[in-house]
Amino acid sequence: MNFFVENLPYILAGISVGGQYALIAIGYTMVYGILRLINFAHGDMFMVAGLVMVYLAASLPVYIAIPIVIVFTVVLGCTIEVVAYRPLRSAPRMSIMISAIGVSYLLQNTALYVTGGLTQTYPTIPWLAKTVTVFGAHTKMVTLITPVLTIALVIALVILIKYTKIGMAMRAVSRDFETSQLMGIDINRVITVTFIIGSFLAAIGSILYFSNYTGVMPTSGSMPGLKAFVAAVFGGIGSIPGAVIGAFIIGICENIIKGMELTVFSNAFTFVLLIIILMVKPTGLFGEKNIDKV
Amino acid sequence: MTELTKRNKSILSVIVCAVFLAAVYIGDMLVPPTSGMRMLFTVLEKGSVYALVAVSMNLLNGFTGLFSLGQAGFMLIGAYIYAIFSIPTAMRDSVYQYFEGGLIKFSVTENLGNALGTVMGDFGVMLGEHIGMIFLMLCAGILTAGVAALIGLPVLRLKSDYLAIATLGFAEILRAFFQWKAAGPITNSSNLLRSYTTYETPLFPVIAAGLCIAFIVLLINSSYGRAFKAIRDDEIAAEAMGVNLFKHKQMSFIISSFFAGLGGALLAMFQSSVASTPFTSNMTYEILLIVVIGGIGSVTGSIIGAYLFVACSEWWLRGLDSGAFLGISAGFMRPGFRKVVFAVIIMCIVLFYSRGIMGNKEFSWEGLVGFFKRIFSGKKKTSEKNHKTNTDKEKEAR
Amino acid sequence: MSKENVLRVSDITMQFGGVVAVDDLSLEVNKGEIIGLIGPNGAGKTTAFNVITGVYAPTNGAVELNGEIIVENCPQGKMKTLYKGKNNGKYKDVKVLTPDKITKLGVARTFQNIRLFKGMSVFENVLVAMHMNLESGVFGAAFRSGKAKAEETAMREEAMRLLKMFGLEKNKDDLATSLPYGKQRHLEIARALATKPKLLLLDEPAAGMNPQESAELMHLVEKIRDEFDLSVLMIEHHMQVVMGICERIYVLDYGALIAQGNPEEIQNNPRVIEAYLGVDE
Amino acid sequence: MKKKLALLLVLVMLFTLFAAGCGNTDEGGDKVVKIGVFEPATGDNGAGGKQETLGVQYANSVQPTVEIGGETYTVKLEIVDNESSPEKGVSAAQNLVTSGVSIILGTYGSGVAIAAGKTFSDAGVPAVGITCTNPQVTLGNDFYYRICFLDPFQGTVLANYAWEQGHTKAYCLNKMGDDYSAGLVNYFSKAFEELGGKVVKEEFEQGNADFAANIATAKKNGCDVFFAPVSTEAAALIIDQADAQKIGMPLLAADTWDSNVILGAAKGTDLEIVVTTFYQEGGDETFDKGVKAWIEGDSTNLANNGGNSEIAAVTAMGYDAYFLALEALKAAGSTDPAKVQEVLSGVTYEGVCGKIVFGENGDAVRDMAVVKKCNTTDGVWEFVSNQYVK
Repeated sequence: MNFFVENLPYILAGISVGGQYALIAIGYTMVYGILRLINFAHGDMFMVAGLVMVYLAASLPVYIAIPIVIVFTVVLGCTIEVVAYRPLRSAPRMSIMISAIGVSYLLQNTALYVTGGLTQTYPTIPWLAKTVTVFGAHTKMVTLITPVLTIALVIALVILIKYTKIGMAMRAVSRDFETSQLMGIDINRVITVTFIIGSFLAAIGSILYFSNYTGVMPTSGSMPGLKAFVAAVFGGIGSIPGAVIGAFIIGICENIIKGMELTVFSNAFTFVLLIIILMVKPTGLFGEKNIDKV
Repeated sequence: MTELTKRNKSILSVIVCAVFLAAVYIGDMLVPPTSGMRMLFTVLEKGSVYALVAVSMNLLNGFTGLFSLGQAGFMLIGAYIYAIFSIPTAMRDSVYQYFEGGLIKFSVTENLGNALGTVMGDFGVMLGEHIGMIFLMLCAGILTAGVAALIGLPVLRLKSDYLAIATLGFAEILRAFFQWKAAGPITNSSNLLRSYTTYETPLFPVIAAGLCIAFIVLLINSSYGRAFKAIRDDEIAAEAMGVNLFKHKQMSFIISSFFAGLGGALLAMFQSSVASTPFTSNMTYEILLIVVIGGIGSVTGSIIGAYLFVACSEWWLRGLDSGAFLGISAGFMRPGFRKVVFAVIIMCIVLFYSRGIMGNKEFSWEGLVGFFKRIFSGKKKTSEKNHKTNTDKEKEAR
Repeated sequence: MSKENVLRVSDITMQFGGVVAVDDLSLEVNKGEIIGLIGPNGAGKTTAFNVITGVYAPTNGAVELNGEIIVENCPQGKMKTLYKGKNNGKYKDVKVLTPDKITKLGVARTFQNIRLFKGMSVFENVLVAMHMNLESGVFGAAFRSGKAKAEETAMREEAMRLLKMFGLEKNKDDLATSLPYGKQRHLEIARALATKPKLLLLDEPAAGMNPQESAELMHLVEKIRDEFDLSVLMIEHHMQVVMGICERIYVLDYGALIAQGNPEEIQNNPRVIEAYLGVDE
Repeated sequence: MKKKLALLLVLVMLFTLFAAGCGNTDEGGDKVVKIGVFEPATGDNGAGGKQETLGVQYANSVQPTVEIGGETYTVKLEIVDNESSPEKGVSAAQNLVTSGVSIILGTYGSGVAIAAGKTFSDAGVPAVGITCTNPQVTLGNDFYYRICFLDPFQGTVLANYAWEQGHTKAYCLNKMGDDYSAGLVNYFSKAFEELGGKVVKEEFEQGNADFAANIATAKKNGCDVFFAPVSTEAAALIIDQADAQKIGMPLLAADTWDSNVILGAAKGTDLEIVVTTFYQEGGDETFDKGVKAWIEGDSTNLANNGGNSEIAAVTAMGYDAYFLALEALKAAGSTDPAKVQEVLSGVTYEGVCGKIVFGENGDAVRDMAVVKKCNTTDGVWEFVSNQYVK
């Protein structure tokens, strides 16, 4: 029992951070599934959502600030798509990836300028930040909420993709970009919807993540972003349940490693995992095999 | 219309290079260390280092089509190898203050300097140190290349975007390793390395980077360079034409890393102290942006891009941070504004001018002449820029 | 069998998931022959090429080049249960050479949807194909050692000879993709020949050409065969071309071989007519 | 068209930049002496660097002129941002040196100070470290002086304090790649173990935000004091997690934690936070009042100080450093950096943080550190004791 109580905090932290990675990872996996683009700016959008929340909450009550943050993030996500990715749709893959890195660079530097390089303390969302006791281990409420909320959102998303018309269009586009265009699917609309969903989830993820780890700085988004991407690859890029499971696995493993007092290698572990999975099963846990046409 | 013959062109290039180097040497002697013009030399030194690293990245990204983001990690290895083996023995206890002077108890540059010093006096010390420096730079490159070869084995089999993430990941792992406490007796873990031998004249990095870049140019123009470009253009066709994909990718990766490591060693000399913290993915992104600004697939472009980037970010744009720029002063100009402006410029280049400064073309005397002709026949406002790029171009070893 | 055999494809089956793209295909090419491989769209012709050149590993079957096995495979992993083809168990070994090794052994190809090196000049496109025979190492090549220089000069001369033969010498320094379509096809063939092949695989070389150009192409192919002393296997839709120069023809439909023989036999084969008419409808 | 427009834009920008690079004309009629302020405004140490700069700026507003060799000079501050990065720091330092400064103050964060040291000594411009506590800053560099105490001293003071409070097992946390926290942890654990205590050490990676595991580990190992002399960025996160997990042991840290960020994060929690530092509010009435009014009077200053007017010790140190620099200029009787360098080792100054006398290696002789504790209900620092090393 004692052993359990001692180690429970790691597991709790792992599940919670895993859920937050999952919400970011979905954005990566969906965009990658459709555009074959690693949206390097996605992690930074997550950071911007956190910053906007900081500034809004300074003058508005939290329950008003939250919806505004979500709307803002969604608008930002779509703007990035329209401004930085859409013009390069027919350009080589590398150009669009460079554009993504450029956007990430811009967002980080703008955040640096706005915050003046100071860490901003995330506002306390009363209910989420409350400390609770689980089997003798103390933690924040958000730790318990995250996995539940994540799974609920994912189920909703899967239903959306399976049973709605736009969901069908998304699946079609991710299967074959050109053909679905010929079939009369409005590609741009599908991509916009993808970015809306991705940004929406990133905003939610950002609220949960920063409620737990309350400092927002310009680089806050890059590491969670990278890890979420690894999670997406791990689960099989393009697969939403895959991304979620991958994210939970990474979150939990990372914290177990920290619990074993190997903190030094908790980030390294993520990348080692990435390389191993790419070697052994490049399509990830649930990914489908793609064959290049010759 | 005076047509330049090939012979005349190479004579011209040699003269321009010699004049340029002489100018740097004399300038370095004449300009006092606190003069405003001194920044020119700082930019020249750092720009040369970045030019070399950018060209090495371009070899990989622009000429072989491998989107690798591990450059900062490789520079880190090079910088550390160089620094670790050139700290004088007397300084080791103070540098490795938490690790009882570290594991390595000798200094290559110092030992060589002393050895030759006993034979040839002061000149021998200097000669020995320089031989040591060059030897260590090569070691830095070779060891980096060795690490790259190991990393390349799994990573180079991946597709483009996975390759990018995997190399980025490896760079992070490398950094974590260098900061690891257990590696402290060698790497000094979290503490920086300092007091090692560095160059004394700005000519050193310029010449070193110049020679390395010249080698890369020669390589690109050889049959191997063509094979690299073939892989970039169409992997399947390249393979069908008998180009061994893995072998050539590995080759390009190793060569690129060799020069990244060597560039790291040069950067260590420029900085005169090395810490592992700045070698993050952000550094890789900056180098990538230099390549993009210059033009993916153009060596000249990368060189020009490097000097412009360093000059802008470290010198010209500083005014934007301090609140006074070109006589304009405004409240919104506070620390960080420079970087925003910079990022916006870069996004403009990426979106509207994606070919960069040079596209995939290289410098040629005809091109330069044509460029001037166009300038004098019409546009006038570019003359300043023109002047600048001209001096940069002169560096290009043909 | 008086003629020397160059290529022997035995019982090749290529299955993607549940789809059988090539079904138990066997064919032979002898020295000096020009062989046609025809069939309606989607019949698996290009897939067969990809198997022969090592781009895809077949699910089952083997390929021999000059009596030496270059590709052999049998169903593995999930394919063991999914496999729908024939001759399961006949092949035991697993040997799939990479495309570059197969090219080195003397198989060169062109592509249906032209795959020239976009960023390189016409001349360079041809030079790349000679790279594999380069003996000098990286350093030799970069530092222009005597040997490397000699090799480079020889390569350049050879490339020029090929370009002249295809009437491309004037476009030598143009960007490959700036050439007109027909010339791009010619360049692809020139590039393939630069690898010094014993067997040339042409994937729809006459696609998009008018009858006159096609006729010229036919002569060119024959000329190449004689001059370079090689065998040709070609996929072609222009019946005029195929019937005009091919000594034997293989017909594929839905991945399977439905007929083989000389042009007259094929022209009169009811199954072939059926297969083609079915498509025309 | 769009392309041409963008090209034009870029060209115009480059042109103006070039003009900016060359046309550095700010020679006024008055005699001007320049003091360089080499501080981070961005990056990991941005918060501290800004507060330190505030001290210098405030001092400059109090005393904008100086008498050198019988003439009155206006003091102009040349402030550059070294981005908390040893790599960018070198060229930032070069910028400063080439702008014609007579003496340089800074920087917060020893790593950057060490990196820039060579640039300063090559140029022959003396520098005065304000709060860079790593011994290596001044070691072997005749041009670098410093007015604060050193890490070995601070680490030992903290270890003594912890031991005196009856703690026997310490959890030490430092950031990888950060020489400051690594150094302090090293000295602290050495001293603490010599006293008979036990130490558990862990590190975390740059950019890490998740300290839940570290706190759990500290609890699991039965530690009774949590020593984390890290930057304020990480500190705020640690405090938050410590509160959420009910850490149940005091948090101990060094001068970096003496910041508004910590006060803000700790307010409303029931944590015990103890730090050592250079100055405690109330040490000098006039200075306190003046600097508070000055900070409150300007929104930029207020923002740079973290949103309120609590005085950070580094601000007081910056203030002292400025006046020390003026003393040095007076003593030199010239604006020539070489002259300033000659006299600097002999300059003394009685500042708000105590008397500054340079001793060995150009380090100020200091034998006392202020220990203060965070009052978490009001969010202010409370003086605990002056701690000396025996």
